[in-house]
Amino acid sequence: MAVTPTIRVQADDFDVAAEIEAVAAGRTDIGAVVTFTGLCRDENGRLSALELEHYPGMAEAEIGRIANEAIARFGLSGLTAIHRCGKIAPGGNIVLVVAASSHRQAAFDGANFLMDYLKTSAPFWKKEHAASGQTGDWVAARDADDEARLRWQKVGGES
Amino acid sequence: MAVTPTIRVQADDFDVAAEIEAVAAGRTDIGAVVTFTGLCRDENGRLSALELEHYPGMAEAEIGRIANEAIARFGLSGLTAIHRCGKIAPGGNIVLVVAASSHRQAAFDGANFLMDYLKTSAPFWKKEHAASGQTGDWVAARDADDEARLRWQKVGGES
Amino acid sequence: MKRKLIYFAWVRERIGKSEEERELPESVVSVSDLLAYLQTQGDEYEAALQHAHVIRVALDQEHADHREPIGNAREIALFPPMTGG
Amino acid sequence: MKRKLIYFAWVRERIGKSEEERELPESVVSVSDLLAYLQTQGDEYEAALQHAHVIRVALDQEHADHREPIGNAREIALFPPMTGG
Repeated sequence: MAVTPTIRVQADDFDVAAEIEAVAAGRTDIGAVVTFTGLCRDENGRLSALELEHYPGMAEAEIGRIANEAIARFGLSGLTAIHRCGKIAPGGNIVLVVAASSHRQAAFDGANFLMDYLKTSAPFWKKEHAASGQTGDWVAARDADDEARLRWQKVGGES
Repeated sequence: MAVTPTIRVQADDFDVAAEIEAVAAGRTDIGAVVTFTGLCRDENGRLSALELEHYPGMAEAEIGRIANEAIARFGLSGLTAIHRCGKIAPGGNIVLVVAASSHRQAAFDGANFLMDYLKTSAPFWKKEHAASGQTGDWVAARDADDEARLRWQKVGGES
Repeated sequence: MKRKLIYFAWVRERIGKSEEERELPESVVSVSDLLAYLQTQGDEYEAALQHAHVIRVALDQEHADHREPIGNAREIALFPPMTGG
Repeated sequence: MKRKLIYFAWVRERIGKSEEERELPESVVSVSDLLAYLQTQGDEYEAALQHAHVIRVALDQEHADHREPIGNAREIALFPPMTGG
């Protein structure tokens, strides 16, 4: 049976328990559910918020492409990715991934893979708002994120 | 500040959202929370339940040892591990790990490491109850679980 | 053929608009050509696109390498490296 | 010195009890010695411990290798490889 990922970009917060439930409820073939929640940090008090800009349409499409690749590659039973947009205060949720599989390593790898690709190829941009009230800089892309993504090519021999 | 893991062995179910909240609420230094939930599968209808036996006292102590090693090794900001005992029906929760860190890979690795060690060294044993009503066999330990554990020694050069 | 150009993040801020419609000259074949052409369209474009190699481009909502032809793409987006997640 | 022996899972089922108190002979020094000794204590012990190499042992709630001395451990647990998680 084809597994269809659930992809959403929304300003509203998400409910991790409800999203796990949506993936796993009523099923008896799922042995492992891994969730990843990315949260806004205040960078030692420096920030009052992060503002997330995205490319509507392409953001959902791109996450969907990555999600389908993760489902196929790791044999996932269910996969959900939710990315918030707009202004998010420190401690607030930014992104959620829920990956379900019959076995635990597939669930871990599926969630990890999705996050690595999402960070480097889903069209979202973070702008910092300083605690001083000033609008700060756009967050710079990190080489470490590109390297994290590359490891999936080394391991599996595929893109 | 020393991070103290939360460790529980209980017959009652757990609430993933509440456990994430307990680790992350009120903090602005956590950038990533990874949860792992292990669930009871029915093995294509073969099973009506799994029964979890454990060694009270040592179970908590052993998970605590593994948890403290994970906190130190990956620099975790918070770590919770809950393992259920008693009879669990297909679809039911067995184990929960919540790992929080400032960065995502540490949270992923912390949860993954804890699960690999928990599976091979925390004193729990699963007995199968067949759908036919008969009590089945004790689940056999898998070589793959030992191998999964060994990879942490190769990567980090430590036990 | 009119193209819809869309800008995001600091590319949008520097150019000073989030989107526009443009007819592109025939000499603009590849994504690289497009970036070079736009840099000639005013100070704001030059400021936004001066480090062309860091600019990411999507053709009809799919990532495109700078060497790719823009072909019949109707929606062309320009933006900095992504920082979501 | 009396020791508390505790059994789990199929070791417990085969021996037919979950725990007992025992005085061990002085010849029992290591974990291996203990396993060999217990195998002589009746058919049920022999059935439980015949594949001694798979049996895991904890001394006062800490995993112990078969070569380790049992020392002054007061609580000695015998069980199959673990299958939690």
